This record gives sequence, C-alpha cells and structure tokens, in this order.
Amino acid sequence: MSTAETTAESGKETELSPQFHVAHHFDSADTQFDAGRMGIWLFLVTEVLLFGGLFCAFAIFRSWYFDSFVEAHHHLDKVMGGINTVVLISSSLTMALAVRSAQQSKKELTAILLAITLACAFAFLCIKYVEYSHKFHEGLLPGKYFSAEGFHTKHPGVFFAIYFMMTGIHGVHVVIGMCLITWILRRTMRGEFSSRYYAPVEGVGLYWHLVDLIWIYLFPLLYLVG
Amino acid sequence: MSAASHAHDDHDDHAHGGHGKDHVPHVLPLAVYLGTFATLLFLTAITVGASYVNFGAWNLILAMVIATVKAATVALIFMHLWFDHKFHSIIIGSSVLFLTIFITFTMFDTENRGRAEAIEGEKPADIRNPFKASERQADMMRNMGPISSATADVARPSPPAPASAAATASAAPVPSATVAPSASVSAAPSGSTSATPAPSASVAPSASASAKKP
Amino acid sequence: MAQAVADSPIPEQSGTNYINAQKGILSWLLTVDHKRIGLMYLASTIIAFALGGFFALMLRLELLTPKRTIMDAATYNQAFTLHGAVMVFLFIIPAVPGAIGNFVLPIMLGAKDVAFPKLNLLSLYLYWTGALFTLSSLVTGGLDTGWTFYVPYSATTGGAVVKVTLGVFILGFSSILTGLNFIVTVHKLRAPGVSWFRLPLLVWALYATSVVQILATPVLGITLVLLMMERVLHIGIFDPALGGDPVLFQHFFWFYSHPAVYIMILPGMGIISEIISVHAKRRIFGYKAIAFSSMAIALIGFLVWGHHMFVAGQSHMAATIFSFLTFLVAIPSGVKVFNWLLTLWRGSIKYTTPMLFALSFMFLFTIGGLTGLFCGMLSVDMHIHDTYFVVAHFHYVMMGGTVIAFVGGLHHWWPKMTGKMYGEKLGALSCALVFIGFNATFFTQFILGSRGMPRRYYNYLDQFQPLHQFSTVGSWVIGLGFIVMAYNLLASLTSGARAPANPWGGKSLEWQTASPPITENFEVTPKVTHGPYDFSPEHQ
Amino acid sequence: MIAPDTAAPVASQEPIHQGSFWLPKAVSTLAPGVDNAWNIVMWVCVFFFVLVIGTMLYFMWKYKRRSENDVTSNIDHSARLEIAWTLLPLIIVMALFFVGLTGFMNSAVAPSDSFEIQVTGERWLWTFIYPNGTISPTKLIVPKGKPVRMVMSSKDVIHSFFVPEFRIKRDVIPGQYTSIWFEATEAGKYTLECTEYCGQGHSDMLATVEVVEPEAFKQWLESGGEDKNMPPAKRGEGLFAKWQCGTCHSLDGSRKVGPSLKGLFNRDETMNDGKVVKADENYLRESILVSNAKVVKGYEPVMPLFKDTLKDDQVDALIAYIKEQK
Repeated sequence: MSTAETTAESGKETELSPQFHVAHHFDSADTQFDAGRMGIWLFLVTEVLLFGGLFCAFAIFRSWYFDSFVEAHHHLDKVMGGINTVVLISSSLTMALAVRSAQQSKKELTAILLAITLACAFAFLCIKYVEYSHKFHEGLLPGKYFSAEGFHTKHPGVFFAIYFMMTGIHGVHVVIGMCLITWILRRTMRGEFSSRYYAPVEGVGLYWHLVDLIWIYLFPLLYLVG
Repeated sequence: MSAASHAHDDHDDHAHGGHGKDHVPHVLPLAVYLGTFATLLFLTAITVGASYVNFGAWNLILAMVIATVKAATVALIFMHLWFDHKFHSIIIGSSVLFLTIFITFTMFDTENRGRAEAIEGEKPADIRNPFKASERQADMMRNMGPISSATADVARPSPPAPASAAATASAAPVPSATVAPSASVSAAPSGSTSATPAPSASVAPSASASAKKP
Repeated sequence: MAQAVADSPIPEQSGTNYINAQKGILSWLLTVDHKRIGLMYLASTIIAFALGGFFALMLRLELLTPKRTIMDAATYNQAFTLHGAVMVFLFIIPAVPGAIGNFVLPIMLGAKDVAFPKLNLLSLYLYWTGALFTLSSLVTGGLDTGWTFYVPYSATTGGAVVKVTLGVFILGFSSILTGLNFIVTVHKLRAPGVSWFRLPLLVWALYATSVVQILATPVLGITLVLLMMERVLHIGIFDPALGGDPVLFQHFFWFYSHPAVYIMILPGMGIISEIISVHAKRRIFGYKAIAFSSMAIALIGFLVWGHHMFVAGQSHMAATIFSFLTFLVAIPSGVKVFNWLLTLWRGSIKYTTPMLFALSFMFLFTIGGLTGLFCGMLSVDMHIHDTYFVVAHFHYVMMGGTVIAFVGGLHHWWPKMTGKMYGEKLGALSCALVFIGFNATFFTQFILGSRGMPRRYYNYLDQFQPLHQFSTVGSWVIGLGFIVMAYNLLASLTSGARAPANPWGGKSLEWQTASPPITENFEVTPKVTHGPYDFSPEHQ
Repeated sequence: MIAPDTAAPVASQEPIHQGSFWLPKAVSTLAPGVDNAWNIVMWVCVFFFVLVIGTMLYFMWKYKRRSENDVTSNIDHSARLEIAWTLLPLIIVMALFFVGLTGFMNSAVAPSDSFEIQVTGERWLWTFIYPNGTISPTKLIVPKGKPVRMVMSSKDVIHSFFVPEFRIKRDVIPGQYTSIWFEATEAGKYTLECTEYCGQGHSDMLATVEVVEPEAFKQWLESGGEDKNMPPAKRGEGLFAKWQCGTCHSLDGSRKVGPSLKGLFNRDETMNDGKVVKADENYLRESILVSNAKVVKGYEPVMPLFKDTLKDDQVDALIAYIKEQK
C-alpha cells in the first residue's frame, strides 16, 4: 500500500498531516516513530508491574484463604463480567481498526471507530457502576466495612479488598483511556493524522489494548475461578 | 573516539528537521482483525463455559492458559508485536518474567511459613490478646503430639540440669488448672465495656509442638 | 544553585552556549534542552542533599548523650525519618541519573538531545511536585514511620503519612520517565559509528539503572497506593486484624527498595569507570566485563530482596534462598572493583580532585561491599540485623559509594557543565575532610552495631556514649568537608579560570565539543571511529 | 535467690557485657557458632581488603604521572583473569553461605524438650507469660542450661526480640506467632532490646533477662513471682515499677503520655466527652483494667488493657499506692 496510492484513493489534494515535521534530534521519521513506540512499550511494562502487585496479593491470599475466596467469588455476577469482557474485546477491535484506518488516511472512518470505542468504554463503566452499586447495597465491601451476612468463612473481606482494588484501578485506567481517545478523536477531526503521521493513534491504541489485556486476566481470576 | 571526523559532505543533512523519506505504514488486511476478534470471542466463550465445570485445581490452570492465549493474540496482532522490532517483544516479555519472579519468590515465603516451626504457621484468634487461645487452637495444639513428661526428664548430655525444674515447668498438655487472672471486674455502674469475668483458660498454644530435634 | 548559574555574570564566552543561548527565567523553566534540565536537577538535588545532611547533623548531635540532648523522642523520630526519605527519594535516586546523566548521556552518544525532551521536563516537574508533597510533611504533622513506612505502624500512626506516600508516588513517576527516556535514547539516538561496545561505561551503567527503574518502581507505586488505601479505607490487605499480613508489605516494599539501592550505586560505578580511565590516561581494563557486570547487578538485584527480612518472621526456606542469591549478587561488584584496580596498573595517574574521589570510592566501596557479606550470612545477620552495623554498611555503600562518586563526577564534568575550572587545592582539601570525617563517623558505627546498639534509638545504653560522641565529631568533619566543596565549586562560577574543551584529555565524545557545549551539542553529528577509552599513541 | 519483684524499681538498665572487641559475651549455646561465623567472614574480608587496597596503594605510588606524555599500557582485557576473579570469589562466598546456613538452621528449630514462654510485645512493654500462668512484665527469668523457647506475638505494631549476648533476634509480629529459642550457659542479668522501630518509646522498650540456677527458677515459678504478705501500698509501688507505669504516668504532676497521678484520688476529672467523674476506687479500677472506657480530656486512649494480665489483689495494691500519691 504505497503512499501514492492512498493519496489518490482519498482524492485529497491537501498534503497529508501538514503539521508534522521530524523532530530536530531524530534523523528520520521511522526512527522517531520507532522511538515513540519503544517508549510506549516501556510504559506498558510499568503498567503490567503495577497490576502485577495486585495479582501477587491475589495469589497469596487465595492460597491462604482459599475457602473464603471461593465462597466470596460466587457473589460476583458472571453474566455482567462476561458482557464486560465482550464489550472490552470489541472496543479493542474497533481501536485496532481505527489505527488501521488512520494508517490509510481515512479520516471519517477513524473518527467513527474511535467514537465506537469510546461508547464501548462508557458501556463498560456503566456495567461496572451497576455491579458496584449491587455490592455496596449487599454490604460486600472491603476490609473493615464488610457487613454482608451468610458468610461462614473467615476472610471474605480480603477477597473484596482485592476485588475492589483490582477493578477500581482498572476502572481508573479505563477512564484515563477514554480521555486519551477523546484527545485523539479531536485531533483526528482536525485532520492531523494520515499515513505519514499516525503515531499518537497507535500509542493510545497500544495503551487501550493493554487495558483490555489486564481485564482478560482479571475476569477469569476474579469472576470465574475466585 | 578521536576528534570526530566532521563529515561536511554528508548528503542527507541531519542538522534540522530532515525531510527524508516518509514513513510507510504496515497495514494488515481487514480479515486478520476480524479473525482475531472471532478467536477472542470464541476463547471467552470457552473459558466461561469451562468455569461451570468443576475440574478442581485444573480450573485455575485452564483459565490461565486460555487467558494467556487471548492475551498473546491481542499482543501479537492488535498490538503489532508480530510485525514489530523484536526488542519490543523482549520488553513486554521481561515484564512478565519479573512479575513471575516477584510472585514465586514471595510465595517461597508465604507458602512455607510454619514448616520449620509449626507455631509460625498459626494465626492467633484475637490480635489484641494472642495468647488467650480460642478453643480450636487449643485442640489443634493438643493433638500436635504431646511431650510426655518422660522425655523432659531424660538426662541431657550437656551438664545434667536437675530435671525437677523441667518436669514441673514444661507445660503439661492438659489445660493447666491455674486460671489466668480472671479479670473479674466489679463492673463499674457506667462501664459500658465491663469485661465479663472470662475464665480464660490460659492454655495457649503452649504445648510446645513436637518439633524435630535440630 | 541553578539560579546562581543562570544569573551569575559568566564572562561573555566567545561563542553562544546552552547557558546564554536564551535569557530569563522562563527560558529555564520551559526548556527542553537536556543540559538545562540536568543543571536544574543538579540544583534541586543538591538542595535536597543539604537538607538531608542537616537532618543527619541534628541526629548525630542528639546522640551525643544517652538521654535527651537537644530534642525529644518524637522530633528525633521525625528527624531520622526525614533524613532517610529526603536522602533516598529526593537525592540519591534522582541525583546521578537526573543531574549528571541528563547532562552527559546525550553528548556521550553524539545525540542532540534525549529521545523525548518534553517528557524529560515533565520528569523534572514531577520531581518538584513530589518533593513539595514530601517536604510539606515538615509543616503539617510530620512523619515518624522511618523511610521504610513499615505497616502496621505507618497505617495506625498520626502525622502526614498519606501526604508523604503521595509525594513518593509522584517521585516514582519522575524516576520512571527518566529511565524510559534513557533506554530509548541509547537505543535510537547513537551517532553513526557508536556501536554498543563503543559506548562509554557510564552509558552502560545508566542503561542498566534505567532497566531497574522501569521494572522496579511500579511495584513501589502499587505498595504506596495499597498503604494509602489501608490508612484511608482500611481495606485490610496489610492489617492483621482484617486478615492481612504486615510481612507482605515488607515483601512489596523491598521488591522495589533493593533494586533501588542498585539504582543508586550503578550510576556511581559508571562515573568511577570514566574518572579512573581518564585520569590514569589508560584504557579501561575489562570493558566488556564491567559493562556486563552492570547488567548482571541490575538483573540479579531483583532476586535478593528477602535479605532485608531474614529475622522478620519470613519462612526459613525463603530466608535460605534469599541468602544464597544475595551472595551471587556480590560477584559482579567484585569483578568491577578488580577491573578498576587493573585500570590503574601501568597507567599514569594524575591526582586531580575527581581521581582523589574515585580512589576514596574504591576504598570506601570495598569496605561497604565486604561488610555486605556479614549481612548476607544468615547466622551473623541474626545478631547484626537492625543494629548500627547495618547503618554503617549502607552508609559505606550509599554515601561512601554513590555520594563520593557523584561528587567526583561533579568535579570531573564541572568544566564541561559550567565552562569554569574549580580550585584543585580546595578540591583536594574537601576530599580529604570528607574521607576522614566519613571513616570517623561510620567505622565506629560498625563497632557500635556489633556490640549490640540497635537502630533508630533515641535513648541508648550509657556504655555506647564514647563511640557515639566520636561518631558525632566525625559527622562535623564531613559537614565541614562539604561546606569547603560547596564554596570551591560556587566560587569557581565567578572567579574560576575559563575551562578548555578537554581539560583531562578524555577520549569520550563529550570532550570533543566546546565547554560549555552549544545547545545542539555538536555543530555536525560526529562520526565515531574507535572506543571511548582509546589512549593509544596513534590517537593522541 | 531472685530479688522479689517488690524490691526498689530497677535503677538503671543492665549494660551489655562485652566479650571480644567486636562482640558481646557469648552466653548461649548458639553464640559460639555465630561468633566463629563472624570470625570467618571477618578474616575473609580483611584479606580481600588488604589485597585490594594494598594493590591500589602500590599502583598509586608506582604509576603516578611522571610527565604529560607517559605512554600507558594497551592491555585492556584478559579472559583468564576475569574468570579467576569470578570463580574464586564465588567459591568463597558459597562457603560463607553454608557457614551462615548451619548457624541459622540450629537457631531455627527449637529442641523438642525446650521450656516454653509466651512473649507479647506491645507499645513499649515486654510481657512474659509462663505456662503456669505467672505473668512477669519487663523481667524474663530463665533457667540456666535448659533450652527455652519463646513463642511471640505482638498486640499492636511490629517489635523485635533481641538479646545481644545470646546472639538471637526475631521480629514479633501482630496477627502471627514467631518463635526463637536459646539455652543460656551462664547465670547473670542481660538486656533484651526491641530492634524494630515501634514509635516514640522504641528506645525505652527494654527488658532484663535474668538467667538463674534451675532450683531458684523453680521456687520463683511456684511463688508466682511475688510474695503476698506485703502491705498493699508497698506491693503497689513494686507493681507500678514492674509494669513501668512511670513511662506514661508521672507522680510529680507533670504531663506525660498519660495524666499524672499526683493527688488524683477522689478528685473530679473531666473526661474527653465532657462528663465530670470522681476519681474514686471504682474509676481507678476500671481505668487500670479497661483504660479506654473513660479517657481524661486531652489524652489519647493508648493505655494497654490490663484486664487479662493483672489479678485483683494486684489491682488493689496499685490503687492503695495511687491513694498515697498526695
């Protein structure tokens, strides 16, 4: 898909991403984009290890309080979790397609796909809100505030502590993702991205895929296996 | 590096914003994306289905394997790792490796507590008063293998300590009669937290576990 | 310090350089030039060092007498907590990568700037914000949990624990961004001809440090978030009453904090490799060995954190594994010291101030490293853990190692940074004072510790008073040494001689450009033909 | 004979008796093992120190710069040397590891016939509970020549049980039991220090370990640690010292962590919820046993609860002693 062909196809006479120049300390656009992508991958390492701390706490307390973990996880709503997983995976698809259309300098298609991704993210948060309110209502709260009855194991509070910390911090990352996607959407509408320059879309895409990847691990651990 | 040879005649001038050749993106066909999406949904369906069946310990392993396959699909295709510099795969691979190190080394500790000294695996029932044992703990300690007073009298190779002190002192496994200071409080009229006279049998996990000779 | 640099009337250089390229405070606060950011990091971290040093002198003053000398127990506890927190999070972690690394790394690679200049400035602003939060605890409620924030004390005590944890959380991001920037810069911005084995050893050390910063700092982030949640929402992960485990906090904390001590020492080792080779005018001995041992220290450093918890109720199996691996991590450090030693062999050593600091580094770091073997042995650690022996060990490695290396590097690149030469005699005097004061202060603490003097004690047994008094006098001598050094460096800004481009005859790229360099570092990107330590005649 | 607890309060803390230049006296069966491990690693370090620093000084003298155009050697690597100074130190440190491990394993598992004492650490007070119910704060009395096993847990924050002369140290953690054992080989008084930072009184959290002959230990154990036929006020004074009430409550009217006891009896005290209460006998009894029931205005509810540790006659003795504080 050489550049010439895409320009003809989009029939645009304006030069692609006019505002983009290679930074003075990079010798070529390729090096600049590779550097950007490596930088984002390094940042994703820190995200993996940030959640890693919570996975470690989950692993340890699961092996210590196995019975309370199994009993507590029955109180999580598998259907809602499943829907959320499908929602996030489809948002991952639309995000990847958005990056692809940005590479092909299709401004409108990119904008639409980004909007769909935003919608999916918003849907994810709504489902999360429903789940949380259900838990607050039933008293399934972390640590000190755990006040639900009908538990005959000792430490369900620890399970919900880890549940709220994991899904809470993951939710915060979904919100950050939504802000980033809105920022990218505005810049797409201004026609800043094209096959010459789409690094920010790709960067936000990588971040969003990681948020989805974390949920891919969260969902079975918390909802299915417990 | 000697005085760096100033390449004056360097043709592609780096000095300021090289116009150089444009970046040509690597675009995948649409079918690849839709294929990955279908795989992901399919695997999600499998993992949810598998969770209803009780495989015991295998549930966790199966769920983890499926999750890792899904994660790898997202990473390799949606995140372009397959078509990208190998170093980016090393980066994300190292994060998973160090996370595994973190979890396994911490579990070296948490899984092996109480293996050398059984008592270290136990958790006191009441934090505020660790040695006022709950019943469950006392029973557990009792059938940990009582030390018969006979062993206590065995003359030790080291200077033969008079056994008498040991005999009486070593905690007989049977809950000793002396009741810990029964905190009978002539409940002050207004005292809301008047401590009810708790005949706390002071058997705590004191029957020393039959630890192995060092 | 930076203000003094920016506003002091440097006599007009022949050409423009990065200092006088633009004028005014905004040109400094909004700069994306790695050299200016490096100078601002230098100023901020030196102020932090002065503050931490002040707390240290207060501590030593209090310990003159067994009972109360100048402050009460609560103030003493806050003083040693802030001494630890300021020195670790505000000085020793950001100083070498932030100040010297930011300044020198791009020039050593022949690059114009770091890969993400704006991120570099963001890292500086995050450092200032984090410092603000941490130091705000001085005025609001104070912090007396020790720099280690051990739960359940930190989860139940009053004071500004949440404020300081937030401050350290933000400082963690500043550290991550610097590490991220350096890794991408080393991969992507090397000048033509600069292969991986033609990189100066400081670049290798900073690269290894950045790998540790990227992999370890996030775990500190999650630990502090969980601590804040513990204090505010009582979620019960670390609170034993709610089913949590305080020892788990120690695992989380030390998983970051032990690699963090390698974040501290590795850049120092890089500086020493540079100084010894240049001032002995000899090719570095065992280039590949030193480079790979930097990486080895960085990676094995992640396997050993349990040696901080041998007596902390950890299972005996884990203690054995951690003790075994702790001895493995000692090997690469040994390899480095031996290689530096061989670099002096058949060299031509000039006793300039940086070389004096490098040689005292060799002396002090050897003692620090060897006493680490004491702490690594399980049975000996039972006796000396949490006593002054451990205090002396980590001061020998952190202060005797990183601080002495940092100060040596500061003198080594001072002509390049400021275009001024410092006074050699005053420099040698300050080195002598710091060296003598250091040994007087901390060698006595080895004796105190092995005799059973515990750490963080406000009152102590009368029998330890003479040793404590000797140690306090030693700390005054250190203080004097640093005052002489500060005077020497600051005076050079105004009355120092103009520095030539290559005062020490160094062969690495930063000596091939003007001092102070132009904003772009090089007129034309250099093409490199041989290694950074090639003092052979044909390249004279 | 062990001085009965009601003797005058312990004047100054027991010093740590020095054995060699570096280490305190070796008084437990574990100590010689730790000491020879110490000596081994000491001499290994001295050897390497002299080797490295001696060579450095020699090189500094021999290769100092004579003229600006000295020609320096180009030899910049030798694989044999690198391998040598990687493998040799590796072997030495592995040996050190095993020396350390043996000592550690001996201290890890207590002999099965060891006498067991329960230790609770709470903010700035050590309390030792003997199997027959005798409770002795700040004074640990152990028989000579008999393995003693401490089973420890903390009531609030992490403390650490360290007796320099016995070379043993183990953290005392809330919500978990930890254990350490020793066998004292010499009678005498030794100091027990808390070595994990635990707040304001961390450096005052000391206790005295008294190693006595087994017979004297047996008599002391049977007597429950104190003799009953003393005037209550005198016994109260002993208990006041034994339980270190003085660290928080002064007798001269000055404000410390807790309110002063000077002239307290039958005085009207305002509580932090504003109610005014007469400090009669009931108030004093309840404040001793369940201190957080009523807290005087302007003070923190940090006083330990003594309802499980003090017997009635002990509380009466303390009240008698407080009455005397005019």
